Amino acid sequence: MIESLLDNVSTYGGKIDNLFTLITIIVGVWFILAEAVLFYFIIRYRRKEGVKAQYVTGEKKKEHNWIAYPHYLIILCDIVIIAGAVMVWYEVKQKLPPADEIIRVTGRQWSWIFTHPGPDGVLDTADDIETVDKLHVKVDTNYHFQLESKDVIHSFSVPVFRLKQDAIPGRVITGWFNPTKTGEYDVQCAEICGIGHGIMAARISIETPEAHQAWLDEQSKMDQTQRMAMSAENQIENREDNDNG
Amino acid sequence: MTMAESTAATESSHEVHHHKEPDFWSKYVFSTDHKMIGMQYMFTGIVMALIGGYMAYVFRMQLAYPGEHVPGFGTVTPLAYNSLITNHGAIMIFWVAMPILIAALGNFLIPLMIGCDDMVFPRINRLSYQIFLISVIVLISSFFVPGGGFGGAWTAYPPLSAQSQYNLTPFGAPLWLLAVALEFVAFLLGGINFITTTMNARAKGMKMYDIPIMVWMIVIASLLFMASVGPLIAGAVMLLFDQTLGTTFYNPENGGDPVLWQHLFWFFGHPEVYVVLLPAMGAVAEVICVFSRKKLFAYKTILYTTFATGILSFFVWAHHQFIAGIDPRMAHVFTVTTVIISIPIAEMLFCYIATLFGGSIELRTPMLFALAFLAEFLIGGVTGIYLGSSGMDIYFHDTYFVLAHFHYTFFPIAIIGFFTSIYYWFPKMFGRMMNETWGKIHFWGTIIPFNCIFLPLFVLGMAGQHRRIYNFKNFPDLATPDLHNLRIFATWSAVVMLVFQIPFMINFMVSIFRGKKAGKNPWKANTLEWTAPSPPPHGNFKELPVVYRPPYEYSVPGREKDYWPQNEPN
Amino acid sequence: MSQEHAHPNYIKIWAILTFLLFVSIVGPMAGIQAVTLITAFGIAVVKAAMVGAYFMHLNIEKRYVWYMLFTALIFLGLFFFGTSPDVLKAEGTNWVNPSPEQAHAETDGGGSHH
Amino acid sequence: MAFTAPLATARSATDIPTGRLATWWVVVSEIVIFGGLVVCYIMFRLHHTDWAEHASHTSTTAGAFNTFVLLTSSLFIVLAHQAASARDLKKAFRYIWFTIGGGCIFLVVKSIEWTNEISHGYTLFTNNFWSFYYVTTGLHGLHVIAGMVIMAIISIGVKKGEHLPRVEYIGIYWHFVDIVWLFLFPLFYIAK
Repeated sequence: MIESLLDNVSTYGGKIDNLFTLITIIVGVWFILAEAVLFYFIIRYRRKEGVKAQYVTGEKKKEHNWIAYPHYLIILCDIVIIAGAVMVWYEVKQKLPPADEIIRVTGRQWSWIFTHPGPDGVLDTADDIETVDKLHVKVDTNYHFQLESKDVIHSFSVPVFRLKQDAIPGRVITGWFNPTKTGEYDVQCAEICGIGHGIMAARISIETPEAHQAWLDEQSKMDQTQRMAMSAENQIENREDNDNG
Repeated sequence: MTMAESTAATESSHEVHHHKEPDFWSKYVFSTDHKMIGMQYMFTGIVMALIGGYMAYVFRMQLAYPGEHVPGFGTVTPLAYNSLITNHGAIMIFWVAMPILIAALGNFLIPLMIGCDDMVFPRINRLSYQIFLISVIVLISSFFVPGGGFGGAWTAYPPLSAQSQYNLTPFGAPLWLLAVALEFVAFLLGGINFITTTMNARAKGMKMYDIPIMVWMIVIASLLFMASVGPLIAGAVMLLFDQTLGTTFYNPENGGDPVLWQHLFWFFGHPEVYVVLLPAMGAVAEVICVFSRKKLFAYKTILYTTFATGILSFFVWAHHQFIAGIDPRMAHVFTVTTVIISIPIAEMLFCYIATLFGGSIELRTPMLFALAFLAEFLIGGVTGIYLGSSGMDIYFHDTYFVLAHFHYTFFPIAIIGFFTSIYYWFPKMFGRMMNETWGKIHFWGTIIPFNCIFLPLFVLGMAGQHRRIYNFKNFPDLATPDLHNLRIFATWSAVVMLVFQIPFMINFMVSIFRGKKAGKNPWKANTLEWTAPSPPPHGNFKELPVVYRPPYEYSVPGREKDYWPQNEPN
Repeated sequence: MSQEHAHPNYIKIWAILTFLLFVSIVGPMAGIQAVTLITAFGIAVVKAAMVGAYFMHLNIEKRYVWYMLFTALIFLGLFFFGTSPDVLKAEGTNWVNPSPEQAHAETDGGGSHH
Repeated sequence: MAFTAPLATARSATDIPTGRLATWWVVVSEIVIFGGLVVCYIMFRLHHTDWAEHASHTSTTAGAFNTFVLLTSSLFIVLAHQAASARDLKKAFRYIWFTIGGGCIFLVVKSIEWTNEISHGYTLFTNNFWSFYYVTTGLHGLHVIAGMVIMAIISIGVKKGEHLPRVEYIGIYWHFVDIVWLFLFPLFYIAK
């Protein structure tokens, strides 16, 4: 259901969409049932001249069963929902598959800094590539990200991955994703972080291995200051485009 | 019950005191009469609701027409936008839902419903309102200080809320926090009064299960508030020190912990949802019994499920923090508790629906609002299941889905619950009836636009749109025309809904002076407040009532009348 | 309208409390951590219970007052157990929260811990 | 405007006088406030192992002396309650003022202690241990001051023989403040 509104491009996104469908079916049945009974009663038991209301206390066992049985069914449904939710959570947040590549995502007021490990594939070495508001990843690769914040709480949210994680200053939080489709999508900040919260928009570019390699080669030729200047320029251009559009 | 009997004996010989006509100040401003204090809370709450509604209008306009001039406000800057959404949230919860549902209804109804002449501590009651009024003044003044009002969301997560170099509101933030803290103190005082009054000052013969559900709900809500707010008061002191003096309780650079505040806040914040829900549920219970002429279905079950909900509400708070940096293992625990809370709440709603069975339903305005509460709150309830499920919350956290969900709970609670109570108790408050036709126009003019505002927002949330962003043009995936049309539709629905509050205001003001005289018991209800004159004089009852039966004995077989007031011996 | 009740010998209770205070000060001098914990916090609980029972008259007060107070403590315990996995700990599943001194020393302290 | 208490105040469906019942509820709400602060402190304390070193700079002697002072003042107020219920007004009045005296000694010792610590450079801002120390003991000190003020007001009524049950109510509050200190003492002074 969600996929009709927004693409899913991560390995676990489909599971979250399925969980959505599962919950929708379960609560939808209950919801329709409850509303139907409510409206049926309202229509059926409208006041009629000379008809007195019934005297039902609800304390007798037989009457009470009308409440008790649906309520046992709800417990059953709850167990199904909990099981589904816990399994998805465990996969997305708790059990990290081995990383093919580790990146660092740092939030600050009001932009995202993405640190790519560069050609050697290791963070905190001289060939790291730092970009602002633009994340480059390879398709079909297990990424671990280390999430940090320089000032206030931000939240790294990639809707197409169905992924979200707050960045807490002082903490390093690790998460993962594995993109399944190429393309360019939004990265949002999902936790209010001051007046610039609304412009803390970044893009994630999911590339084929070849395109990613080409980007890496191009970046390796430049030094860090050039790169930062480039990406900042792009950013300003993007914003201007948007403002005009 | 020896003590109760001895005081009852002195009461029967006691004349209800005759005061000489008090002057304006002591009658309206420094009154210790619970009814007047209730009115003060109610009118303050209504004024705050108008301010909150105005804020909603401004930021909805900004979202529909970003950057354009908003009539009646001007251009919305990001700073102003943040401040508007922050204060809209805080006002609607702390200065509208709390004062109207708990303080106004509690003050007005508790002594009347349990059959006594006032609260047990009238002067503490007055003090409670005065502190509340100061909190209102502090809050409003915080909009006009240099830097403007606080804009770090009503949850006020540090370090954003704690350090002015981040939030850019060096005066607005501490004033906002101070206002919230004062408001807590006011409601602690009021809550102690409600609880003690209900425990000790009930009419002779009123046993535990003879107390109307409305009173139970307010008392349980006050208990929840009292038990949950303590840590947050301590936490607010710490945050205030961080803001003003520069201590580092929440500053990670010096070993503080921002996550601590989130726990303190939500440990209070989640029970708070039930604090405001319960009085609304209570009012709805009273109304559906009266207008379907039915005994409340399974009174005791409703009471027990309320207690269960109240206790469970203390076990679920971290579902607000699933993705906020808490340990992933804790999410499992809180998912289980959160989903489990659906059981008592569903059971309670089933009991309400079952009450309608076999009734003789009359769709007067209060009944329409009460039924709308049930129908709409169900939507809020079922969408909560998505968000309580940790796996689903990864995607939905802080999106418009959350926003639509809690408006589907808070709107029925604070607005529909308020209208239910005001249309129902208006005759008791002012001695006159409200106009029925205008009431129905107001009803449909509120309910239909309400759904038109928030149903599209569910869709926007599912499309991944996040909250608290003042302009979606910076996000290419969200700036599509389809999504933007939904925003415009929601905005105009909000405007329509606000416009439809004008008939209510006129109806309300005109009815106070010109409405049809109501008499003691216009709805033919059982509870004790309807045995007092309308409006009740100082001291409430000519003769303090004695209670003989439970409150919902409607349509008892073998009786000619279809109601049986609690105070009639037979 | 205070109810009349027999008053215990308050001076005796005060003497016991003073003695317990003395023990709680002397306890830590042994220098054993377990003993310190018992003499400091164990005795604090005993003293609080004595003040509550005899001075606040909880021993002759209605039973549910005691439940009221105890419920408040249970909620605090609940808060502690819900919050301590995040605030008390320096690391957990997929996250670390190094103290500021450590943070400067090891900038690449991230990674998965499970 | 003369205030007459409503009849509601005199009712007692629970058999606990209304004033005392309300006092218990005040104590409940205070438990969660102080408890919240203390729970936060305990979590921080166990997280930051280096706080033990800071804790060693608090004066155990002063803390112990203050504990003794508060325990003794608790004794006085309960004796005042005993005297009041026997309608020995003079004695009750005297014991109330002994209690207030106890509060004064407590505050004097506390202020000497604070002065000493601040002059050694341990201020509110030194680190979070000291922030907690000043905020918690400061909040407790405010409760002591509030208790003293209320007691002074009550003592006037006691002299006239009015509102005698209030001696018991303020007593319950004062014992509560005492109990809070009984826990703050090991938390901030003994545990090192």
